[in-house]
Amino acid sequence: MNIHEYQAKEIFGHYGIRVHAGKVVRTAGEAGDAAQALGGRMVIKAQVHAGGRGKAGGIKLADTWEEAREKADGILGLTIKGIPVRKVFVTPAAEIGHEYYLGAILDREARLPMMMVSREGGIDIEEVAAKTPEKIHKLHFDPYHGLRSFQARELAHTIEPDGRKALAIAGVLVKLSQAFLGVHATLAEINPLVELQAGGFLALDAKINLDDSAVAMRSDLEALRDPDMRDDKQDKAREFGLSFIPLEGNIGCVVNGAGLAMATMDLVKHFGGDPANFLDIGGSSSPEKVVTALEIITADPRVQAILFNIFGGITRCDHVAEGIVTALRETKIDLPIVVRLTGTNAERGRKILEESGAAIFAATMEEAVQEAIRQAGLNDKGKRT
Amino acid sequence: MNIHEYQAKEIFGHYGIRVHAGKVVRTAGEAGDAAQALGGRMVIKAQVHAGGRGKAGGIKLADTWEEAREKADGILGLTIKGIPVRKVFVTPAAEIGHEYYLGAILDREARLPMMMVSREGGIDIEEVAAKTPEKIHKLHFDPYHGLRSFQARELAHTIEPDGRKALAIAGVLVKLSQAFLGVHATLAEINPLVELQAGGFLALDAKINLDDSAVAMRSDLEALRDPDMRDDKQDKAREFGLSFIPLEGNIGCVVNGAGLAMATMDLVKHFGGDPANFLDIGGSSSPEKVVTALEIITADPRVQAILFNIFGGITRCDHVAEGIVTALRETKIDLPIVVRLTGTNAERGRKILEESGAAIFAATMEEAVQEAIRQAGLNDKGKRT
Amino acid sequence: MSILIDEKTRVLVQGITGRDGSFHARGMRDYGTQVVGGVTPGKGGTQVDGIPVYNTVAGCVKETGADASVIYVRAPFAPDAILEAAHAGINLVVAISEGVPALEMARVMQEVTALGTRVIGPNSPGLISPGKCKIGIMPGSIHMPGKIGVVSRSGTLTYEMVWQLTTHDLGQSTAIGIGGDPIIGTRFLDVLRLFKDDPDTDGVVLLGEIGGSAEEEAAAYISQEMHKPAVAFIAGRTAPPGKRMGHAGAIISRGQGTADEKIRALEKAGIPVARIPSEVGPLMQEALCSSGLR
Amino acid sequence: MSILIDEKTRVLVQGITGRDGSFHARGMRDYGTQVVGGVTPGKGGTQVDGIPVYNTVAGCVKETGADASVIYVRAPFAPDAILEAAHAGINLVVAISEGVPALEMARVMQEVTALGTRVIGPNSPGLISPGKCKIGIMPGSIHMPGKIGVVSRSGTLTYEMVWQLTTHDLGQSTAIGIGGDPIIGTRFLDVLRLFKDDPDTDGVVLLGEIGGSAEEEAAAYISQEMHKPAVAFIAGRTAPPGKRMGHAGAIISRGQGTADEKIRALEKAGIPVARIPSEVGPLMQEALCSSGLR
Repeated sequence: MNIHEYQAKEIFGHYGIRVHAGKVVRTAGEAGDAAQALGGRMVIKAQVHAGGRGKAGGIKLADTWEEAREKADGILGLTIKGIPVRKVFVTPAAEIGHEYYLGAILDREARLPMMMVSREGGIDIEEVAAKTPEKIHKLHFDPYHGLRSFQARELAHTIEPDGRKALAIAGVLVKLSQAFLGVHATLAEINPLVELQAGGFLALDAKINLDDSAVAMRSDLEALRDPDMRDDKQDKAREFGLSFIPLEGNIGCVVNGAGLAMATMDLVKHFGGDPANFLDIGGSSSPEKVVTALEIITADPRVQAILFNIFGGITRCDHVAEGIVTALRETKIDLPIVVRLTGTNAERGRKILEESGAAIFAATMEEAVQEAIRQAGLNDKGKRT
Repeated sequence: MNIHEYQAKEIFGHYGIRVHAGKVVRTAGEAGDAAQALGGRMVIKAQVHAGGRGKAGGIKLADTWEEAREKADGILGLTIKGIPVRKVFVTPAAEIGHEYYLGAILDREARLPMMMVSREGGIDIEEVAAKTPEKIHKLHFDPYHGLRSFQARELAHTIEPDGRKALAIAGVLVKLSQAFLGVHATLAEINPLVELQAGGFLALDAKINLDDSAVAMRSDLEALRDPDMRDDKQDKAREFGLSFIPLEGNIGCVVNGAGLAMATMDLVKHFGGDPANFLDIGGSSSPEKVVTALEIITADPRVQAILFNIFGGITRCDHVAEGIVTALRETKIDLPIVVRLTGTNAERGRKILEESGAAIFAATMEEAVQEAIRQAGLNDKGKRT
Repeated sequence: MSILIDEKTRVLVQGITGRDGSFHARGMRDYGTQVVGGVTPGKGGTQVDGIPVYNTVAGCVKETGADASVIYVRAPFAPDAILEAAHAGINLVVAISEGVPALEMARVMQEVTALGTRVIGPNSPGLISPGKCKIGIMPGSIHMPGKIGVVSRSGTLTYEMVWQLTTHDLGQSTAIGIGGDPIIGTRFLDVLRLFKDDPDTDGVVLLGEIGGSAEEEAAAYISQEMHKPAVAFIAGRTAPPGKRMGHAGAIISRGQGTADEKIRALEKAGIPVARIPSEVGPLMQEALCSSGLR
Repeated sequence: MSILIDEKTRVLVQGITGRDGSFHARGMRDYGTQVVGGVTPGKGGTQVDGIPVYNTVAGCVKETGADASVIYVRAPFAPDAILEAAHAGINLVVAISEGVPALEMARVMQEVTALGTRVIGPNSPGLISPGKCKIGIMPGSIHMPGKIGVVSRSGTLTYEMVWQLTTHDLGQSTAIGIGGDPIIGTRFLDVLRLFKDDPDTDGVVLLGEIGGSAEEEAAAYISQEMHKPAVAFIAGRTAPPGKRMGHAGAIISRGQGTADEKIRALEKAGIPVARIPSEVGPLMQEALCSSGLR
């Protein structure tokens, strides 16, 4: 789960990392008030779950509170990578020296948390990693204790020769590792960490991604979810144990299993079609899950055909068929439905669907995908004429 | 550091272990009020850092609040193992079933925390350990994570055959281990854990000892120190980096090093004398430390002679001598002072003392002890005549 | 032959009295697996369809001689269940549970590794040595005994591929779903090492997906050390970056872990990568032929 | 010969720029110890009396080839300092620091043991192989090279005993203060094993005190396995129960860890126990004579 910069800064602050005070506001007027209250030169930053905010015009400097209000007004009108900006963070601008990169991730291969540092902060760290990987220094740390102080010092010395400065950076690294563990982050990043001209080190920007599995178990983490960033469909899907991600295409996909769902999307693309979504109905699927899945998918007006790809294992094909029939009875769905059922109770499922006359059958995954693409095309043409 | 039952129960409550509500009060009137507010049958328990409170009459039942007031009055007049009772804990009496023992300690040999359980709770666990050690079951646990749930279940099953009850006890064990780690305990004990007749398990008595080294680093633990239990001399000693424990005898001892100080005490006893204290002036001893040590020792009217046993290493004998001379100048000390100085700057130290004419010298530890005993006897006799 | 499990494997089921646990305990037994006992704390002494239930894994192992365990408990209790099995001396722990926090698994794996226990999963469909033993939730009927090893990060996609192998008359030595989580007990590389040393595994099908770099490492291992024919398929070529595609581990993070990278690495290592699922069977047949194994 | 340290030992000093660190760095060097470097984070590049100071132990080891470390940092920083030394490949870490929480030491020891580093202390006066190398805070002048091993939980009491041995013409192979804390890196048993295997240690003086049961275990080891003459002294026969006698580990807890128990165990194992300190020298001479070593 992504959280906002201001939330990440609150967490870092709680763990003793220095961050600038600031205020999250929803209107230009509030932004002006906040700037007046904080005083001095301000930065106005869009709070959206998207990278590249700066390039998109989502981060602006303001010398006066009037200017802050004006700049906030502009940013609050933006849409960054498809997401409308609903909140801005108003925070003092700092006179800063060198910019460093500090970040903690979970290293899958070593199965340990890992701290990464670079003297090249403030810029896109992926670029540094790609072009000059030797400028990034990495160290695994203990998943209970966090980064030991001595490890932090060793790491800090790789990016800062000055003994006193390195000690200060090491202190931030220890706290960053503890914040990372404390909130079950998959990523906790300070980019840049800056040395203030007045002395001391400060996290100028902050980014934390949380482990969804941990969020599901901890109400304090769940509380960080931004209602503005919520998607009703995704919420509904989550509630019913479905995994749903909207895409841009016209073929609604219902699949059991994440790997098979991805492979189905890929196959749609392979044959020239365009999937409208990723949707995994999971293992033990009940008819209700299928009804919900169809509700979510048919809510998207772009969808021209629906593709079921079910390999029954724990998932019972008759349950899926019942779900389709129920959904058709309860709501009017006038879209072609292509169904591929294999495995547990496939025959029974097919019989249920045949009786309702609702579905076009396909024997294999590939036939099903090709048929769905054909149906979507026909349907679309039919509508246009 | 020892803390009171009511403090231990607060800590256990914080970690999710069920304890009865209760109130700590200092007067019989307050005890009556507390009993009235809590309602029902009460237990009144002396809050002193001493075992065997029950046998000493420090724990009483009261059926009414008037009786609670009366019983509290009696207990507040007691002195248990030399400690006057200044506080009582008023807490509801429970209808209870079986009593279990649960306790966590730090196992020196394994260098790991260890959980101990017994079905024989409510009684002196040392007795169980001495007579029927097979009735105590032990398991080490991880110093970061605490007892794992599965370990707690395995341990609970050794003392409770019923599956559901064992699960409940296991839950308490996990929390006990976490409390133990969280407050840096050297001992955290529930004796007894009782099954309430109404259902559920409750810590009827609670005992926690804290690691002094951790207390010195954590203000939240230091705040648990009971001012009533404070000893001005010990506080003063601690402040100056001295380690001081008062005893009953008449020979004041000043030694550098804990082992040597113990050996000196033993030697005093061996030769028929009686040490007035244990006092270790520590490694890098300044004259001020010696002055403080003399102040503390001479405050005890029982002291008839003072014995210095100094093996100079880091401790410089001239510093010790200067301290003695300064103390004699600043305060009137009319007690014989027997001094044994060996090691670093011993010669210089002796010269300083010789000039002041204040001390009786001895060449070895044994001579010094024997001379101190002789001087104490002479002095005592001199005073009496 | 097969890897990890066979007809002698004695399986215990952790969480056997739960809905999934009891259902799959029966399913495994019906397939022919020796399901010797189950564990549900507090329910020791009862039975599930004749399978005895114990309070602790240690107790179950002592009574039944179980040497493998499969875990169906809910995610919050899975780390403890894995450690309980490992500390009770179980050699192979298969964790079906989905939704275990990755950091908890990192902590568990530190301890488990020191104990020398092998963990499969979490978020794994399990593993099967067709005709001998099935531990997990896969439909047994689609499998066929044979000489192809299958290793996959997925569940149903594995079934799809196994079914295809079976229809192409390519039986399986062992098929393993290693699990869709970022931190898992047994990685591609670990399984490939076992397949390498299994004389009755002639070729390997590797089913990867977006996220992480396990496929890249597998590619290097296959070309440098395994020396057996291998065919791969990677799911998620069209997955958008930054989104978690169902599996906790299936996420393209900051442009890393894309399907294209993985496919490039595999092809560079000389491993044929199927573009569509139906190519896997033919590619495997071809690979076996050119190795003289068919 | 000697155990653990000799004239070839290359020592680095952690916390060298502090009051104690700098004082004892000089003291050790004056005794003849090879003090090759020091570490104080943030002060790398400076010097203490010609001894180069580094920011990290790893940096110091790389430049100086140090293989032993002595730690003078304050207690809150000692666990980290021990781990830093262990991770930098130091074989022997001597922790002088007093007041380290026991639980922190338990955590540190888990990690250090896995790394194969030996820790002496904390709350140790250090160790000395007379005439060869001194690491710690003891006065070197009271020692004399010879064939008696000394192992002690105390500081100044050790000096008292060593001085007595020296005046009885009983030189020491190595004298070690293992530290007065409840959780320490090297226990009596560990040191006795080393003395057993040291051909130039003829007899051992063991100086115990109240608290714990290390002396009891040492007694069993000496009688069953060591087969070298040993003499013991136990401090705290008159210590009141429940009070911490200066050392964090010197406490009689619930009637356990008394001096009498320890003395009984030692005597039962056939080890003479001196009642007063001045008996140690004569008892050792006697023990050596009856073993034909004098």
